Amino acid sequence: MATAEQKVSDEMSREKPEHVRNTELGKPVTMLEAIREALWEEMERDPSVFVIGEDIGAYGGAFKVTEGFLDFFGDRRIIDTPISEAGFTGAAAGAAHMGMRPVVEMQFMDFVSCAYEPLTNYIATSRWRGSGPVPMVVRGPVGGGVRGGPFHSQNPEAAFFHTPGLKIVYPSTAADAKGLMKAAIRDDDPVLYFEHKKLYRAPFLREVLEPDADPVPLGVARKHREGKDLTIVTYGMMVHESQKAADQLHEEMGLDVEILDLRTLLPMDEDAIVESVKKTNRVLIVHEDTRTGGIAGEIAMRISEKAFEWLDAPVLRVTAIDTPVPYSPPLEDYFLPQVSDIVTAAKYLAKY
Amino acid sequence: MATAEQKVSDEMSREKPEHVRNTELGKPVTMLEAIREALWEEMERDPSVFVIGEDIGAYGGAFKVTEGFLDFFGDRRIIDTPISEAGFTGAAAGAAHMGMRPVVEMQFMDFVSCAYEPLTNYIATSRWRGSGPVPMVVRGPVGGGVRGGPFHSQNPEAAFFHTPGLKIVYPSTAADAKGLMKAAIRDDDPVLYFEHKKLYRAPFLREVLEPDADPVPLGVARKHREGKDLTIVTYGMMVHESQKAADQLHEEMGLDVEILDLRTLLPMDEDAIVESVKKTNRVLIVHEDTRTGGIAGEIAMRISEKAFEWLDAPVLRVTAIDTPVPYSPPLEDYFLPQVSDIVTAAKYLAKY
Amino acid sequence: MAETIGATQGTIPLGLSRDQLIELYYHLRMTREVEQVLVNLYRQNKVIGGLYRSLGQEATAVGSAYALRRRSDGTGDMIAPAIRNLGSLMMMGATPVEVMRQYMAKGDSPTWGREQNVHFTDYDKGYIGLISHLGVMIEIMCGVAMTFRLRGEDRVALTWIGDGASSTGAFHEGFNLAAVKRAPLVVIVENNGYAYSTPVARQTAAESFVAKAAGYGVYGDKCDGNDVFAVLEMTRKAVAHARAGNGAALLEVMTYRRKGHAEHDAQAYVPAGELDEWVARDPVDRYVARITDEGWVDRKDLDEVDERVRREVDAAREQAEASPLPQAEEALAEVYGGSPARAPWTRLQNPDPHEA
Amino acid sequence: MAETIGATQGTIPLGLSRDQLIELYYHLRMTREVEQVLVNLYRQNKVIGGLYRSLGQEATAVGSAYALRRRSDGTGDMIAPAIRNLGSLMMMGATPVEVMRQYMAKGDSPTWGREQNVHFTDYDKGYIGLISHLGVMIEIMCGVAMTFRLRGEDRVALTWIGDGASSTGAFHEGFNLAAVKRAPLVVIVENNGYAYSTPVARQTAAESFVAKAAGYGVYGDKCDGNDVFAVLEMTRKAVAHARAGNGAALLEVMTYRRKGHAEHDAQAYVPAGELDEWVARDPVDRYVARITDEGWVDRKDLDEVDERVRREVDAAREQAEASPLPQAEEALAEVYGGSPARAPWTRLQNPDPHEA
Ligand SMILES: Cc1ncc(C[n+]2csc(CCOP(=O)(O)OP(=O)(O)O)c2C)c(N)n1
Ligand SMILES: Cc1ncc(C[n+]2csc(CCOP(=O)(O)OP(=O)(O)O)c2C)c(N)n1
Ligand SMILES: [Mg+2]
Ligand SMILES: [Mg+2]
Repeated sequence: MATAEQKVSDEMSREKPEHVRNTELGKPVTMLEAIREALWEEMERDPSVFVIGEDIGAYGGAFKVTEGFLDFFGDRRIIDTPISEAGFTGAAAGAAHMGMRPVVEMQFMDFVSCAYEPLTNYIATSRWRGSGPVPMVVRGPVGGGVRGGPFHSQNPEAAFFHTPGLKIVYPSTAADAKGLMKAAIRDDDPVLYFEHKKLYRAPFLREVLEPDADPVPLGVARKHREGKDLTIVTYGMMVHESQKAADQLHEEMGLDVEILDLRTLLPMDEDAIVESVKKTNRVLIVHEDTRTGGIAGEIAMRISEKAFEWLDAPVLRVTAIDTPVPYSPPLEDYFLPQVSDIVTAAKYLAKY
Repeated sequence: MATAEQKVSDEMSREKPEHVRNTELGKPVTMLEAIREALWEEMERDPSVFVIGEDIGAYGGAFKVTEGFLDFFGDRRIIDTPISEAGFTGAAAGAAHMGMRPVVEMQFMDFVSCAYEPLTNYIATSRWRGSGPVPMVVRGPVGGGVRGGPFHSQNPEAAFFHTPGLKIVYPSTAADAKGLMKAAIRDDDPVLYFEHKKLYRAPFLREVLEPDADPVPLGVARKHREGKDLTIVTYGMMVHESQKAADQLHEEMGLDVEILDLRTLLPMDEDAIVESVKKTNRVLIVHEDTRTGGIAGEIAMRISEKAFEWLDAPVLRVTAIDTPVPYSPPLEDYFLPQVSDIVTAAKYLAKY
Repeated sequence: MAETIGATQGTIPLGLSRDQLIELYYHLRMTREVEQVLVNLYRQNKVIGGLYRSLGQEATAVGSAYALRRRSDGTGDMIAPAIRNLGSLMMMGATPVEVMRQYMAKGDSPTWGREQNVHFTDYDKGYIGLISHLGVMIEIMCGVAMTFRLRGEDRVALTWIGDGASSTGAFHEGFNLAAVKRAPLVVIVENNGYAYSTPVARQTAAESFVAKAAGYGVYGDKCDGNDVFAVLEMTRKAVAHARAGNGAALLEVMTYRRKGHAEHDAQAYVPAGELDEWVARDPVDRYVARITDEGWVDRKDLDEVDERVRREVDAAREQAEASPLPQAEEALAEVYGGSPARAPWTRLQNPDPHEA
Repeated sequence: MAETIGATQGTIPLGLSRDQLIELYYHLRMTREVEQVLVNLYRQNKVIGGLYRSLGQEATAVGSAYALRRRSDGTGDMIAPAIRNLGSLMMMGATPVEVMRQYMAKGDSPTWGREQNVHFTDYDKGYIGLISHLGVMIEIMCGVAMTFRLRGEDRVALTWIGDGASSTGAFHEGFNLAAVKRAPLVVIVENNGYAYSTPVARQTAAESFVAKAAGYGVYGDKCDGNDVFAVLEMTRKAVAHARAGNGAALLEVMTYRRKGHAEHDAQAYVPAGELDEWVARDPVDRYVARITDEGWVDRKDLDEVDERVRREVDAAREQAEASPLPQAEEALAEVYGGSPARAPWTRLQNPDPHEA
């Protein structure tokens, strides 16, 4: 068998396909394309990176993120699996022990629940137990609004947010998606990386990226909108819904909303949150996930611990309602937090 | 084969063993005995109740909760299983569909992580999906302080707290353990029932119970200690640590601490919390679980939403540190929240 | 009354009557027609989300369910259909209009628009709706079957699992439990060549799925899944075995998924020629050829069935299309018994977080 | 140099030398002695938590690991021991003092007191510590073996699974993946009669565990787990098979758990007489009888080993007992790379929640 080194040089002799060269060519990319480019570039850079999951080879993955990868990187680095999320997630950890940097694709992140046991028990604790770091990424599509029903629409961050040892990334822009994916792959800790399927190909997210942009460091929030009157702490799809709300609030009442995009949920950038709260004195947390037990709680708790004195109003939240994600459009639209909810909550806080 | 009805009458002809007759005889019971009595009495009362799990038959379960049950109820109602937590949890749901009321024993609740997928996806959503209610209880030992190491000491409430459709019970006294178990078994929704292994046989919890006590309703907190200066919201083992802290605080500085024992974590008795906060204006949340993403966050969030105006101080929390549960005594003691931590936090709040 | 023909060469196999042959044909044809209507609705963007086909697998779906004791009062056998078992579901009594309403996310669908496609339940008729997570229904149906055994009822639970889903831990845990408890659970592995894009050779190294039966210590059998008679016979034997108290069974049918994983799948991964081979083995054509060639049923009897199916399907389509979508507030449906979900405080007449 | 005796009747089997026989004996004896010391420490309340014995299973642990390529530089084969594989762990190079420190939760144990018993790792020596959740190590070792194959290294991964743990979904998912990827993974099912109190007949309906091999499409074999030679031979063949690139293997050993699940277990569920039967088949006694009866090794050579083992074990015990417990603040150990856990704000010099 060829060694990893030989294989890499074989690959390099082949032509890089057009659809992963957008940034090289100065063309704008969608979030999906940004993720694809990040994976490709990391695989080129580091022969220990490989991708494993269901239907990622010839089919290129359910959302085509790894389209074209099999031909270029071969089936030792683009590994199709049986339907066994726990099996291949655990196997990825074993490979990581041996010096590899696996990227695990969940066909839908809803199915990461099948790998809950190895992730929270084995993988998250490995370093601490003295079995060494487990550099691996578990990535896949999350989120609702696409009529996917209760099992193809989940936001599973809260399930893992409670586990010391895991990191959770949830980007909202193409640039962040690329930079955070690179950072996640290079990170020595296991990272769950959530990709909102409604943002994958959203035209408004298309942007031209810097060809040699640095990875975006994990654990650092991004100020999506600068403001002084009210802070919205959010992430993922809701960054953009908050942006719409902020524009409307500005227009309607001149309110100057600051939007903090957490980007990394765990570890959480509490310094950025606290700093913004100290400036605006009013906080609204917005997440697409359901209400009870969602991560808004932790954010509110930390604000209480670290910035209570600066609060001029209660910390409030806008979230989905406490049910599974319904399938039918009127139900799902009711279920999901809407721009109007954000506007209403912000107005309440502004007037408080 | 005998029908369920026949079987019940067969059983009634046999003698009920001594060790489940403590309450009948007016003798005090430990929390473990209270749980055992509740199971026994519910099995006697309702032929659709059965227990399923590992080593619960001849062995009587790892903690002997079902000791003596096999002989009396037979192996159709005390069902030993292969090691397959997902398998028998899912099977219990199937049985519940057919009109049964299964009680699933996890040998240690740490292993409920293996059943995360069926619990959060299938079982929690069944009623909502139109597949009918799933009356079942998943019970087992939780908690640290017994040198059990990272995989026999977990408090897994936060993992399930986020799932609409599940209920979570976590008693702290023998009377509640019995009454809540009865309510959990009779409830039509799936209930996770956590039993702190350090409280199982704790002598100070021994109490004489009312023979015909009603079930303790789910979703209703209990005032463990009445006070006016500060509210501690807590549950499980930490109720008793908080009690010690409260006694010390009273002695040292005359502080009058109110302790609210949640008993049911989901649904949470927010009315009781809010009412207490409105009285004391200061809240400390204490849980044995780790910090980030623990359920303190949700409690703080709800207080912010519903009682912010009444707060004279930030909502604070005392919890375990953010690591797996360490095995060695000095490490575990450092890891766990201690009475002194509660005292320190309460003093801080009192002086705020 | 149905006339049953004696057991001489050329007679109808399995003791079936002419009426039963027509009944089977009705179900095969109905499955195909309902799917054809769904394809049309899908192309008109009236289906919400994905459309999953069972084209080429109808004999498996229909033949296996036909082996069951079907009742409408909750005392018969129970199934949990997989995604390619539309025919089984309708065999048990689900109606075309229910299926169409499900696919169109209508408010009067069996799940009130909350869930999709064949994910719906009727305990009286004897079916439990699956969830998407593959494998879990084996665990659920294990519990159903265990209950039958524990209560001394001579009912049987039947479910199907894809070649792909057989790789899940849920399959293993659920089936092993059923095996060791001698529960009356019959599981049919639908070996249809693919799991999404993944061919069977990348799903298992085993020569067959029925080779797993010995590893679980259960009854095993395998047959041509495109032959209604073979599927019916194999399933009947296994069901009888289970019903008699002899425990679980693992069956395998060899069939083929002629359409992609779902309607959007272009099947680029399928080798050239493979589809044609399986078109030639079409289970409905084969069945029709057999029963007409043998002279058991006249072509015109089948034409009548076709006519009837078309009428029923058209009526169902009309009804389903006329059905309303659910009202938005129905999203607050009960997750817990007796208590609806809470409405967002931001949507109250007087928005107030104290009501959150 | 070791003298190897030719392949005539009465000669040492498997091409083993006299020195190798003594080496095997050393490991059998060492396993037993270390456990005996642990029992004493347990009775003195110096063991923290449970004590898990492998009494009667030493031949399985020692014989199987002896089939591996053992290195101390991270280039050899890899194992993940199960709870009854103390002998395998020490065969790979773990030392008695490390094991004792683990059991006594000492600060200088391989896990610094964070984890228990045989739950510890040394990649250079070639072992990965298990976690309690049964089955997951099959997934992990599958990934280890896949990596060997993907990188073209001729290394092998070996792990064991209890009769009980074979029922987990993790076993199924991990092993099927290894099988289909032809990863060099050898899994030995330790059929020792019980899983905690549950007898094998309530764990599976299958006649044997090796019957599962065909269901996964892999090499299978079975042997007497109390016969060192049989275990070694069977494992060697499977390891050679895997090393040659022919894929995974599922082996079964028939052995018996002579002690309870853990030291606290009174084994009331064990039928009368069963234990005695297995005492008569003690693997160490059998091995000693064989090698001395055949005249391959003198009793006095073994006495020397006994002496050496006792010395080493005593020294280890002394060292381990003298080891300190960890410092409380070491609880703040790194869960993430580069950052220790945060200390509770209530324990700061000046308690302040802003520092929480
Ligand atoms: C646990 C889980 N993982 C992944 C998926 C996504 N998925 C849905 S269907 C499917 C393929 C199923 O193949 P198979 O079991 O062979 O059934 P078929 O579609 O061929 O009938 C996959 C991967 C899922 N639903 N559940
Ligand atoms: C997933 C899981 N469930 C339950 C347990 C509790 N448990 C620990 S060991 C054991 C029995 C194991 O039996 P077996 O696999 O046969 O191994 P043996 O102890 O006989 O070597 C059980 C049930 C566990 N560790 N993990
Ligand atoms: Mg298939
Ligand atoms: Mg065993």
